[in-house]
Parts: sequence; C-alpha cells; structure tokens
Amino acid sequence: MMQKGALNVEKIREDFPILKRKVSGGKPLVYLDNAATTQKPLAVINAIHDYYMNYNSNIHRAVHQLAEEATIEFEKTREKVAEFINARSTEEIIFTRNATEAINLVAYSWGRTNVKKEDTIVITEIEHHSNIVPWQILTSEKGAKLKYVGIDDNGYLKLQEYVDYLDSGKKAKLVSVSHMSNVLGTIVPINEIIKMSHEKGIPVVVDGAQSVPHMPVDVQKMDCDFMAFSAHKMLGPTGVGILYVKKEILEKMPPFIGGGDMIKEVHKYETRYNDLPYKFEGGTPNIADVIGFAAAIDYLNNIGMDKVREHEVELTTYALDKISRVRGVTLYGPRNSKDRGGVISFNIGDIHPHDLATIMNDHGVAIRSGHHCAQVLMERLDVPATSRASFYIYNTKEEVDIFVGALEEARRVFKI
Amino acid sequence: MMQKGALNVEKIREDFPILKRKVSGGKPLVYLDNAATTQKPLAVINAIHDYYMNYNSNIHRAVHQLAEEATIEFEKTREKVAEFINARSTEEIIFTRNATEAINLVAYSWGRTNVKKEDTIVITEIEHHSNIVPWQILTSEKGAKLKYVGIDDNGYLKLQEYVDYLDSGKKAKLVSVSHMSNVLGTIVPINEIIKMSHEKGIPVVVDGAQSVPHMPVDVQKMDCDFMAFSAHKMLGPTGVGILYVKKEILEKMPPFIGGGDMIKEVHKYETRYNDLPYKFEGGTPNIADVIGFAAAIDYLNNIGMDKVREHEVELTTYALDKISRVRGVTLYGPRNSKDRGGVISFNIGDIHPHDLATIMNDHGVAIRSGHHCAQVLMERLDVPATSRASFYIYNTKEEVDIFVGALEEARRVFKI
Amino acid sequence: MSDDIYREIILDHYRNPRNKGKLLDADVSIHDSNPLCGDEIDIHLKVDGEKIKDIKFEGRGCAISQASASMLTEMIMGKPLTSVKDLTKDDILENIGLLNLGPARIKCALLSLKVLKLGMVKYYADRDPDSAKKLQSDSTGM
Amino acid sequence: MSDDIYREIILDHYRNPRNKGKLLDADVSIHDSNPLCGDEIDIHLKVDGEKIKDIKFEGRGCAISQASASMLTEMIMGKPLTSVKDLTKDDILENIGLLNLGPARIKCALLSLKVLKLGMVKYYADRDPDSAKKLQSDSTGM
Ligand SMILES: Cc1ncc(COP(=O)(O)O)c(C=O)c1O
Ligand SMILES: Cc1ncc(COP(=O)(O)O)c(C=O)c1O
Repeated sequence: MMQKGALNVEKIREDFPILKRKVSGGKPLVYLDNAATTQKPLAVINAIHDYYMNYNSNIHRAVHQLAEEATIEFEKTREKVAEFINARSTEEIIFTRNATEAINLVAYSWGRTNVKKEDTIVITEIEHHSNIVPWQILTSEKGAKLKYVGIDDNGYLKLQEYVDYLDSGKKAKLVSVSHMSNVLGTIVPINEIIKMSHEKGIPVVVDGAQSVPHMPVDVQKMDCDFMAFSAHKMLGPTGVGILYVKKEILEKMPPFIGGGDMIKEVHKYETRYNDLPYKFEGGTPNIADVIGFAAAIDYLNNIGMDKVREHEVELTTYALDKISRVRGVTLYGPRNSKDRGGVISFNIGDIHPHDLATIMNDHGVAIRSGHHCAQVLMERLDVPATSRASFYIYNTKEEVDIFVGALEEARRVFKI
Repeated sequence: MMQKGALNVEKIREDFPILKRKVSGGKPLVYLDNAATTQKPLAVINAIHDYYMNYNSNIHRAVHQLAEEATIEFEKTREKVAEFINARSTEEIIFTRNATEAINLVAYSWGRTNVKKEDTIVITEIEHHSNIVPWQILTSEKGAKLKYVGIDDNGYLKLQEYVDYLDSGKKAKLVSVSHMSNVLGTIVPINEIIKMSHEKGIPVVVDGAQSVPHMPVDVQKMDCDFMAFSAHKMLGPTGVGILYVKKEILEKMPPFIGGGDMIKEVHKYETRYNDLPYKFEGGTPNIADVIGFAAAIDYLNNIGMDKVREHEVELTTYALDKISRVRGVTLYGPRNSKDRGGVISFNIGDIHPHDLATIMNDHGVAIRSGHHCAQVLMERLDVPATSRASFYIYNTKEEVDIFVGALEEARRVFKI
Repeated sequence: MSDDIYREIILDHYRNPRNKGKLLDADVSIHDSNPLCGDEIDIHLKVDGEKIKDIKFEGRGCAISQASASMLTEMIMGKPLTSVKDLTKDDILENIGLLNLGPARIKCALLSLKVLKLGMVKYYADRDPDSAKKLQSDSTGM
Repeated sequence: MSDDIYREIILDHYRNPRNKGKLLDADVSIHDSNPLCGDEIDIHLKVDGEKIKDIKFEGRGCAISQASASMLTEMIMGKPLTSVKDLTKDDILENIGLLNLGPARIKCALLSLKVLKLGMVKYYADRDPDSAKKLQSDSTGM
C-alpha cells in the first residue's frame, strides 16, 4: 500500500533503527510525537559516531589535521543549511543550541538595540512559548507592548486583525510569527504577513521550527528577515538550532554571547568582533552534532521536501477522517489538510490528555499530551491541555489505525 | 613503563578508538591539543549511539515510554555532575551549550540585575576571552568598570594586587577568575581569592573550564558562587556546558533564555517561571549529549581525579624538562609542575607558532598555536602567539618524546 | 496496565471529587502547578489548634492528579498536623493504590502532596521555622 | 611536506620582508587580521592615476602570511589597478609557490590579498561603486 503513496515508507523505515523497538512489554513502537522531536536515520547516528571515532577536534583555530577535517565538515553543514532554505550566503546562518535560543538571540541582540519604550511587538495566539517569553522579557524590560493577533474557531489566523491594526495607523517594531502551529498544524499566510509588514517597514521573525522540517521553505522567496528552527525536529541531533538573518540586518546587530571564536581581536578594554556569522557563535560550538545535521539535510534532500509534504498531507487526511469517527472526539485546527501540517490535536470525552497518553503508551503509541508549550493557545481554545499526534516521513496508515484502535480502548477504560 | 605511573595508560588508550588513527600519511596520531577539546572514550560514543538507536525522545513533558527513559537518563547526568563537583543539590546545576554560554548566563542574568554604573568587575590577565568579553559587554552597557589583576613574569597571579585593591577600600561587585590558565597552566590560589572576596561580600565566578577536567574540584570546599565548565574538555560530547550556581543566589536571578521548558505557566502578558534549575534551561536541551556526558563522568570517577592530576603532574614534569633542553625554546608559565596543569606554552626561535604547528602536524603531532583565546595574556607576554601542548589521561612519555623530536625537526626546517 | 491505574475508585474520585471548592476563612491557601504537564492544584486549609479542621482543594488536570488530591483531602481531614507534616510519597501512593507509576505520572500523583507541603511551609513559617524548612526541602523534587 | 612549504624563498621573505613599513602619504591604508590565528596585516597604497605607485605593508604573523605579503607587494608594485583588481587566490598561491596548503594555512597565505582587496574597496568606494562592491564580495570568505 505504501508504495502507492508519495514516499516509499517501508524503505525509509529501514533507515531508522529505533522503529524496530518494542515498548510497553512487547508492543511495536508507534512513534507519533514528531512535533516534539523526530527520530534519526542511521546516516545521522553514524556521522556523529564517525566524527568521534575518527576526527574529533576543536575547530577554526588550529592547524593540525584533525582540526582541519573537523572544520571542513562543520562548515559544510553551514553550506548545506544555507542551500536548504535558500539563504544568499553562509554568512546568514548562525548555529545556536535550538530554535528557542535562536529567537532569544534576536530578542537580545536586535531587540535590545531597536525596541524602545512604548514600541509594540506583534505575535499571535498560536505561538510556542519560545516565541512568547523572549518578547515578554524584552517588552517588560523596555516598557514596550506585546500585541497578539487572534485565531478564529477553526484555528485560522485572523489576518484581518493585523490588517486593521496596520490600517489604523498603529505601528509595530517587529512581528514574530510561527509559520506552522505546533498544536493546530495551521500554516499561516506568511507571505502576506511579510509583504504587509515590509510595506510599513516592519521586519518579520519567522518561527520555522515546525515548517522547515515538513515543507519546502525558501527564505528569499518568503523574504523574512529572521528565521529560527531546530535540527532535532528534522532528523538531526539534539543541541543544534539555526538562526537565519538577512545579512544587512545581521551586520548591524551587536553580539549576543561573548567569548572565544566570536572575536577578531580582544584587548583589555575593547574588542573587535569577528566576521559574520562567527560574531554570533561564542565558545566551542556543538561540533559533532552540527556535523551530524548535514547527514539529516542530505537525507531530506534525497527524499525531496515536496514529497515529505505530500506524504504528510496524505497521512493527515487519512488520520483526520479516522479520528473524527471516534465517538466523543473533539478535533482542533483546520480540517483541510492543505492548510495544515501533520499535527493533530484533539480531546476525547472527559479523559485528560495525560491519562490518554498513558493508555496510548500501553499500546505502544507515543503521543504527546499537555499544553505543548502553547498555553496562550490553550487559553484561547479554553482547554487545559490537548492530546497531539504528529507525523513524519516514516509514519504509515497502519500506524494511524493502531492509534485509532488505542483511542477506542481508552474509551473502554474510561467507560465512556 | 606506564605501569609504574599513576595510571595504566596503555589500558586507557584502548578505550579511545581515535588514538589508533594515522595522520599525515601514516604517522600515528599524537594528540596534544587537550586543552582545546579532549578525545572521547568508547563509553561516551556508545552512550550517544545507544540513545539515538533506542530511546531518542524529547524530555520532561511527555508520558510515553521513550520520553520517560530519556528524562531519567538526562536527569541522572545532572545528579552525576552535582556529585562530581560536590554541589549541594541538582537544583544548582544548569546545562548550557558550553562554558562560554555559562559565563554569559551569569553576565546577562546576575550581571544585568546587580551591576550598576561605576561598579567594578575584577578579572585577571590570564583570562580566556570567554571570561573577558561577557564582562566587557556588560560593563560597557552599564557604564561600569573592568579591573585586571596582573601576573608576574613567571606566570603567577599577583594576588597582592588584589589584596591591595581591597585594602585600599575600593569596591568590587564581582570577581571572575580562571581556576587554571589555558595557556600557562597556572593554578590560581582560588581558595584565598574567594575567602578574601567573601569577607568583603563580593561573589566569585570561577571559570573551571581547565581545572574541573584535570583535578579534584569541590565547589562547597572552594565556596565559589558560580562555576562554569565544558563537557567536551573532560571526555564528554561537544555542545554541553555546565553552570553551577549557589542556590540562594540562583533563586534571585531572573531568567536568561526564555521559551519552552523554563516556564511554569505562560499567560498573554505574564509568566510564572519554572523551578530551579529548569528556569534557566529554555528550549529542548541537548539531550543526547547530556546523556553522553554521564558516561564521561563515570569514566573519570573510575580513574579517580586524584590519579588524573598525578598523571598529568608526572607527564608535565617530564615534558618541561625535555622541552627546555631544545635549543631556542622559550617556556611560559610556572616551572614547578605542582603549581600548574598539563598545559605547556612555548616558542622556539623565530618560528611562528602556526608554522611550528604545521611542521608538528607532518609528524603526526597535534598541538595548538595562536593566541588560545587569551589575547590579553599574549599582550602581557608580549608575543603575538605561542605554541601549546596539553595533556590528558591517555598521553604518554613516549608521545612527549615524539613531540620533542619533531621540535628538533622544526629547527632544521627553519635552519635555526 | 491502564486498567490497573484507572480503577473504579480513581475514576470515581476524578468525576466526583470530594472536598472540592473554596474555603472562605482558610488559614492557608496555596497554589502550584506541574510545569511538565500543566496540572494545577490549590489547597485551602483551616487549622484548629493542632489539627486540620477543614480542607478543600481546587484544581484541574488528569484523573491521577485530581483523584489523588480528592483522596488526600479525605485522608487528612481532622488529622493532627504533626502526622500530616510527615506524610511521605509512599503514603500517598499507597493511599491511591498506585505503586507502579512511571516518573512522569508520579508527579501527577504527588502534586497535591507537594502543594500541601508548601501550604504547611507557609503555616509554619513563623510558628516553627525548622519544620517549615524541612517541609520546604521535602517538597522540592516532588 | 614542511620542507616544500618552508623553502628558502619563503624563509627569506619572512626574515627579510620587502616593502615593509609605513607609507606616510598613502592614499589608502587598511588593516585586517585573521581571527583564526591572529595574523595581522596593514597595507598602505599610493595610487598614481591608474597604477600602484607605491605599496608598503606592516604585519606580524607566520612565515606564510608575512612572506606572502612581502611577495605580493613585489608582484603588484607599479602595476595598473585594473589588473590588480582582478587578482585571484590562485594568482597569489602561484606567486608564492604554495598550491597544496590546507584550509587553515591557506587563510594565512591569502590574508594580504584580502587586505589589499579591502583597501581597494575603500579606494573605489566613491570612484567606482560597482568595482567596490565586487571587490568586497571577493574579499569575503578569504
Ligand atoms: C579557561 C577557559 N575558559 C573558557 C573556555 C571556553 O570553553 P568553551 O569554548 O567550551 O565555551 C576555555 C576553552 O576554550 C578555557 O580554556
Ligand atoms: C513552533 C515551535 N517553535 C519553537 C519551538 C522550540 O524548539 P526548541 O525546543 O528546539 O528550541 C518548537 C518546538 O518545541 C515549536 O514547535
């Protein structure tokens, strides 16, 4: 059956050793927690292994052979990342620990330089805490304001609210918006938002943590000013985030983390900072994992991001249909798979999501439950928590069936 | 011969696969760049491998089995780190990307809250850029001052300068000092510095990047307020730094990186932060590598940090003696191995350190050359750069001999 | 497994919580949430000399956290403070009959105990600083 | 390998650099350093109509960076700007006879060319913005 889909999933699954694992006393693992972090193909695991076995070394500053090899591989990843999102140059690619740190870098460096008292930063109700808290900290420090653009009851962004806001002559210093919701799956009309914002001279930060792993993303076409995402959500290792910044903006930003590697010359009381992007990478980087990330990008490129998206649309359509037939289920977010990613949030009867996740786990099904680091959205949906199943390239319709079967089991356990 | 030393180095070497590598067309690798980063034992490489093969998952927030397994292992590392440096509790242990980020966390969070105009922060001439630049940024932002304690011509800290400074009634808001110089190897009298500082109510940051990997360190005995170090310099993976902060201080610090995981409750315009230490760990952590780091700590504990130190003193004594016999060599730093770590900086004739490193590399010897991220110290020594050989548990006297032989070769190539 | 956890009594306390609500003349009220999952519990205590005269809780969250809170209020209602002070994790897990919870779900089961301990920290703060200190340290890591 | 790199001529230029020093009436002076190793080069240019009338360099660093700078000054002294503008990495590496340098040491060899390009960016900034832009982009990544 899988052969008919966008991807040869059976073949892909062979590249992911963990998928052979049994959990909960012998159940095959059905991993549906991909929005939190994805599994890693052997190629990524081996790349890290190979680095430590053969050429582990600190980079940039040394002449010996291991250091040269490590430096070359490390910088190759930067080239691959730049190409993957179609940045103009590697100078625009900064490695951080994760998407969260990438957004904080913007808030600390660009934000503290540019945001003044009474300024407004615009975000939305679908944001992940990582795209809320840094702006709360910044605005409260500066005496600036935070404005939320709302969503409608189907989980779509109320773009008109933002249009009206701008039309009324109100100003914004910065807009920071998630490209794809990690709860509802909603894909926001990012191109319009950016176009409208630029017309008023407002730069835009895109939280691409959920979009970059799951669909083709082109920063030049999109014309965003900043974009943040995490390697671990796209087959890569933990500990690597990426911040893309347009060069002309980056050139004017003061450094964030001060230390080794980000300087050109340090004197007692003054310092000349390093060229881009190194100015923003203080200290020894996460060398092994950055190198491992290159293998993840290769893997995704081999498949093709169009195909990744196609597969997820197919699977999401199938899953939405199946889940909606389970009695007592409430689904959140857009019902049209074309408008959303492969992230399905729902509740069922009065079963709390944690309890549901526990029951799912008994059946080998790994889903996530809770607020998904999106409590503002939870308040908007007026639920304390949701359950969330999220897909990636290795998930199958058969797994969706197991998941839906487990849902029925949960209804039995809770006697609803 | 090794059997007579503090460690069974032959046996240890078997645990480090990379040491079997040949470089520069067939030469056995002699890795003497350990102050930059150390090699990793198989146990560490396998721990990371095992994580990705068997239980990779995001942590803390999920109920499913993989997440539970990953969370347990992740938090086990925190316990091991706390025990390793004898912290009072795991609440005092924060995972960062590297030592650099750890120091920046102090500068941003504690520093921006406590340092005011005209305040003085005291550091020393031996500091690594990672313990200079964050304070330059902070003091220049706040209109505060930076004061350097000097060193004498043998590379010892001029403690008296600091004594005189305090005795003259001058104030300091914070002292931040490297426990062991990454260039000279100098071990500073950290207990005295802390005692003197505390008598005046001045908290002390210890940059333990070079000391924690190489000698027993006990934060309670030392009574430091903050300590920063990096896993990758002590057999651990890249991408993991540790910040230790006394709980009573940490409790009063505002957050640094805002985002997922570091919050308790997020509302639109206000947020309650998480318990310690999570409040300071925003976003998905570097899960695999933190878990891998536990294996490094186990490895060092198995050997015993006393033995590690003993081995390095022995090797350093041997190497200092041998190198000082090479014609044209200038050695920097204390000559008594008891006062220093296994880090030897030197120059030879008019051979620039980069050229020397290139020649060394031809002989399979990996040393570092340059300013070692310590340009203030280079200015003090009045050299543009030095060559540096640095040791760890797997290095042998035979390797020192190969290194010294290569030095003689360099003299021939440069005709001196 | 799930069937062992979600026994009749747990579902009953979840759906029909005992002692749920506000306590207007409470001596101590305290709130905490489980950052890992967002479960929330408020506990209100009325202390009469040396015993718990009345207790109510408010909260939202999973069956385990809410049933555990409900069962906790029944367990300690009218009990002397001295014994309540020393309640351990195991006491609670036994009380609700769940001894095999994994580390994530155990936090749910213990949230109400944590809140209770924090409430008693508040209560003892001036009256008996040593007990307050001990309770505070008991509550961390729960 | 080392013997191939540190040939007589490289050591000679390193120990007896040509055109080293300041140029008091320079039209352009520019400084840069290699952040990876700290090598520093200053180049001072005197431009006479369309050609390099005089060039001097100051610097400190390794034999490769200093010899390369010294040899560069000899190479372009008196040459028309138009040809100097188009100098490539390979021209330099050929000039110093080092075609097999690894990525770290190649930065040493090219530092003086980078500084020269940056100097010409400065020179062309107003005179010929297009050339300035091209030179700027040539110099990045060196
Ligand atoms: C003394 C000292 N401090 C700080 C650092 C910075 O460590 P990292 O690059 O891992 O942040 C180093 C290592 O380079 C060091 O030697
Ligand atoms: C939309 C969104 N933004 C940001 C993040 C933060 O990513 P990380 O935890 O890797 O920093 C996530 C993932 O949790 C996310 O889904």
